[in-house]
Amino acid sequence: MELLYFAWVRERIGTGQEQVDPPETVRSVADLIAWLATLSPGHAEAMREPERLRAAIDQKFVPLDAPLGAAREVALFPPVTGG
Amino acid sequence: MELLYFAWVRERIGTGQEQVDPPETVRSVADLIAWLATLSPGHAEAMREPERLRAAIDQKFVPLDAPLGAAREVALFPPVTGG
Amino acid sequence: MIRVSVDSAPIELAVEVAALDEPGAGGVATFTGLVRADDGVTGLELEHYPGMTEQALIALAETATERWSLLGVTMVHRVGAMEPGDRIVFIGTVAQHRREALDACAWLIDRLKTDAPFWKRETRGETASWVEARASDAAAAARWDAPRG
Amino acid sequence: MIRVSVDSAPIELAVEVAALDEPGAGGVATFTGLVRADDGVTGLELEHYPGMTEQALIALAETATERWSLLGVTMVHRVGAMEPGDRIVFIGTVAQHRREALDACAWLIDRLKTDAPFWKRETRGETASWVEARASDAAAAARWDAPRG
Repeated sequence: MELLYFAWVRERIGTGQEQVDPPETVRSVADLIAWLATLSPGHAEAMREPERLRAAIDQKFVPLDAPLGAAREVALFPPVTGG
Repeated sequence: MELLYFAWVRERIGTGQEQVDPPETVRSVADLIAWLATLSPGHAEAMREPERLRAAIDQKFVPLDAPLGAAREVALFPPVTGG
Repeated sequence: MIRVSVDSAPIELAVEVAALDEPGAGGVATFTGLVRADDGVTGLELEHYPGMTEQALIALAETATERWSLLGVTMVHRVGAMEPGDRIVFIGTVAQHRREALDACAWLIDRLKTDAPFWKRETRGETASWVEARASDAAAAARWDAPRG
Repeated sequence: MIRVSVDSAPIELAVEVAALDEPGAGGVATFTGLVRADDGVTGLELEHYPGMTEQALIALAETATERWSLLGVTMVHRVGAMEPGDRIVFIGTVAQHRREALDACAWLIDRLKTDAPFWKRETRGETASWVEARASDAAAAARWDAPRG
């Protein structure tokens, strides 16, 4: 599964992109966030407040309780601030 | 008193501007319209349907029952259609 | 800054838009009205009331500036003979925030339609006819006076 | 015609506005968002999600085209490093009638704020901070879904 990070999520983790292979128990975006928090201090810091995170699966916004399903690309980021 | 006419009012009367000296009984814009209708066939045609006319006194829109007061310039025209 | 112009020369969008630069601006909204070619219209003639027209546009620009705290307003209206595709009117508003610029721009074009002394005559081939005022324009201008939802 | 662009080059208003020419158009509305210099901001950096951004803008443009029968839509968003006064975003809509162009333009900028993956980082001298999303933007986007008055 390819993960993308943007804005302060990217900065805290220290990379904008990584490949991960989460265990089968990781079924939703929220599960993924909780699992990622265990990977490194940077990941833990980025995932510390899930309510401040937003997600997209295969380039579509999804709620955090969305199932990962057959997701190829999952992105995690703060609420958007364009325009 | 200087009168200005625009659009089809101007066309029917045959001029865009004229000086008039209405009698003292002409006190409102509506009075003026009724009086103008007696001046010529062109005036009569232009003033035939007062409800289709709009007016300005000294370059401010006024309702047809507005008093002429010390008006220097009175304009008669159809509803505006700019923009 | 308020800028008002009534002119028979074509409206140059790039010039008008560039003139909207104001320090502190966060949003710029514009509206451009064009002569439509539909209904078989081949030409349009715009008549106006010199002197009163400029006053009416300035009054609208001043009211909008106050109501929406605008940093700048431009109102340009073309008069005389035009062809389908030509620009008739250009409105530009500048504000700190987008909502003020957008609302003021929409208000100005709605009110210009009912409050400024312009008259349109359309040509269709050999026939010319004065355009009738539309009730929908009066309604569009009036809705700004209604209580906001 | 729908035109969407996400680019680090400055937004050229004259070019964007000229590209909005569409046969049959009666009204063109535009909105331009600028980097404000207030609050001591000295620079702005725009990050985005390449691929998803363009998809999100195209989806918004298509929805607006259908809802307001638009003849044309342009959405241009700048990314990368900017300075106060620079243009961040340009929205242009073309319709037969003014109301459609104006409403669609306002809707597009409201929805772009909540539906497109951009993130702003402001610089104030030596300090940089990510801009927090504002509840007012979510409210502005949501008001379009409410029943109309």
